[in-house]
Amino acid sequence: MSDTPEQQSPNPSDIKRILEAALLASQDALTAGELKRLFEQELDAGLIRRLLDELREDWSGRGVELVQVSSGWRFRTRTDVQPYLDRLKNEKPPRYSRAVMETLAIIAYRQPVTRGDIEDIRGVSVSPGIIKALEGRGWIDSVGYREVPGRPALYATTRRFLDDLGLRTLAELPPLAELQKVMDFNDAR
Amino acid sequence: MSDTPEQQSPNPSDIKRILEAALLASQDALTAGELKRLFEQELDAGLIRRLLDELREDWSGRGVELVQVSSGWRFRTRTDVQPYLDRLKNEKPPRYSRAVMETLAIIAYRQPVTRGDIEDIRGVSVSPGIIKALEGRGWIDSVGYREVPGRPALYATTRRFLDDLGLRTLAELPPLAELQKVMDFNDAR
Amino acid sequence: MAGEALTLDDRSPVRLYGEALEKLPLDLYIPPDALEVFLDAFQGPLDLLLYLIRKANVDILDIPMAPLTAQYLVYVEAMRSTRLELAAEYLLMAAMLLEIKSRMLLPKPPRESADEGEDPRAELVRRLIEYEQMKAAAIALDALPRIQREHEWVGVQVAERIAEIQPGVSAGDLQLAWLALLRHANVTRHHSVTRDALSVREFMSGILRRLADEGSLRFDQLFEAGAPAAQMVVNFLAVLELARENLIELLQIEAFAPIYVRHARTAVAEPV
Repeated sequence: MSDTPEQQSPNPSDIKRILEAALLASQDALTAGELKRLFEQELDAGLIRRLLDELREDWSGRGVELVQVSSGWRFRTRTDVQPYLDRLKNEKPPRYSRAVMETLAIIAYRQPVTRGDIEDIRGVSVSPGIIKALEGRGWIDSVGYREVPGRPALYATTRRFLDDLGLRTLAELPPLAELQKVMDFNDAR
Repeated sequence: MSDTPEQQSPNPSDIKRILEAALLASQDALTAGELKRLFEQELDAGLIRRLLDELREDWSGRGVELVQVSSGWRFRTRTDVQPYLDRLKNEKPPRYSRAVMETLAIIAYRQPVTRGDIEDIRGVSVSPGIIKALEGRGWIDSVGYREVPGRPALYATTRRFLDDLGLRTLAELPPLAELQKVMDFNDAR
Repeated sequence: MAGEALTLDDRSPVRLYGEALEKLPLDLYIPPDALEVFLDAFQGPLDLLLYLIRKANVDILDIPMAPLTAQYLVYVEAMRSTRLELAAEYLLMAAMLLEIKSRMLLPKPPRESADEGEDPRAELVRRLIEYEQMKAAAIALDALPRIQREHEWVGVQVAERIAEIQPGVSAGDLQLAWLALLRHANVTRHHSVTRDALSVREFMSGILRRLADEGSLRFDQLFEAGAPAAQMVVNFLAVLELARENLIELLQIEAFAPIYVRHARTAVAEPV
């Protein structure tokens, strides 16, 4: 109806330029729906997808890459520039203990699980600090309660967990070692 | 001393790639000193400066630009992509006060009108701030003066007002006859 | 269970229940000075058991219970002597190991029911395998490139807005505003405005705007050639209304001469 500049039909190179700027500026990953919402016009989802693939290609070889993670599309720096960026950091990223990582693995692969389930598998009690550390990182949250006495909380991994590990779905987690492999693994050590 | 890859003397194109990634990933502007600190080797400040200028050139025409601000260098979006990014915002825009809306309605339906006319209809005085806000928005302007003592300015709505409301002509404003019905209906309740 | 505390001395480095432990099979023997280091490294009894099984190089599906239990108890006693609070789960496991060991020593009943037929170690093996699987998964997870360790998210600044977000207004909002006006001031009688009148008002504003820019115009210049008749009429009504409200002045020097339209202001400022 009105005729402000952005309402004229943008051409693919304009669209790509805007997609790129939005993805570079966003604090979070942007979903396909959000990327469509940037434009007044109803754009074809296939076109946007094609331009995202082009962008990904455009950025190959640069210090930054366009990735598709669980909650959408996002730019991140490549692994090989991290040593440089680390020099500007005042604090090191947290290193998680084996206890934390094992708890995380059990939640990731067996979710939803209660603290009791985790303790059964690990054979030791799980300190509240471990659960808090993982919740604090935004990697797990409580998704409900098991209807047994005490109504223990059920934990599951979050989208952010997948995002932070560069995964789109839980199916992209490293496959669990099969029984025989577990034994081979043991034997190899 | 050690021999990790990044400690080999990087060539200018590697340096540029790292500068770009660091600036894209940083939440804040990076000073020349910080940019030097990315690299193990002591790099020539002139080289970094030259590469930053090259980067700025590389990014011209994109939706994001490299700018030098008082606190250093940073990437930021260009203002022309703002309307697109705004569509993603969930935040509700502020609302005009009743005084502003009524003033605007009177100017829209009764133009051209003086401030005195508006005050007659509203029954209260109209603060200069209201007129200024609407003028600042580009929705009304003064189209002349009424030849009475004091020569008050006559206000009318602008083309931009119609554009912003998605109207082609004032005739597309909701007719007041229907309004009357709405009011009767409301009063009846 | 609560036997003599484990003692560490030169002659007999590790003693269990008063018995020197060098009698243990060599492949299960762990030097005592390594104990303390390992205590910190183990995540729990299952972890310790897996370590011992691995060290002994035995098949997890056919665990020799007697030496494993003995070796396990060495560690448990060492733990009890140093960090009692950790021992509970380890003691529970010790009890389980001893129970499995004793059940394996029992002669098999002549007629095996389904339940009795199960290897007493089965549950332990199942747990050990599941834990081993999760241990491996934890290592694999930890090895995945992770944000803030191997990557950083990109987030460039969004340009400062030239103006802050402006309030949004729709035509409906204007309608509501007018409605509010009607409520607290009975303006309907004086200000009922029809659709047509609004068009007139729009043209009135337009004419005033043009006059403000151009000073004065010939009457015919106010009319766009070839405009629809309805528009011409509305425009003409606007001119008349402007004149009636003394907002413009129509000037004609003599009969049949061109009519000029001026802002009323101009008319006052310029003596004719």
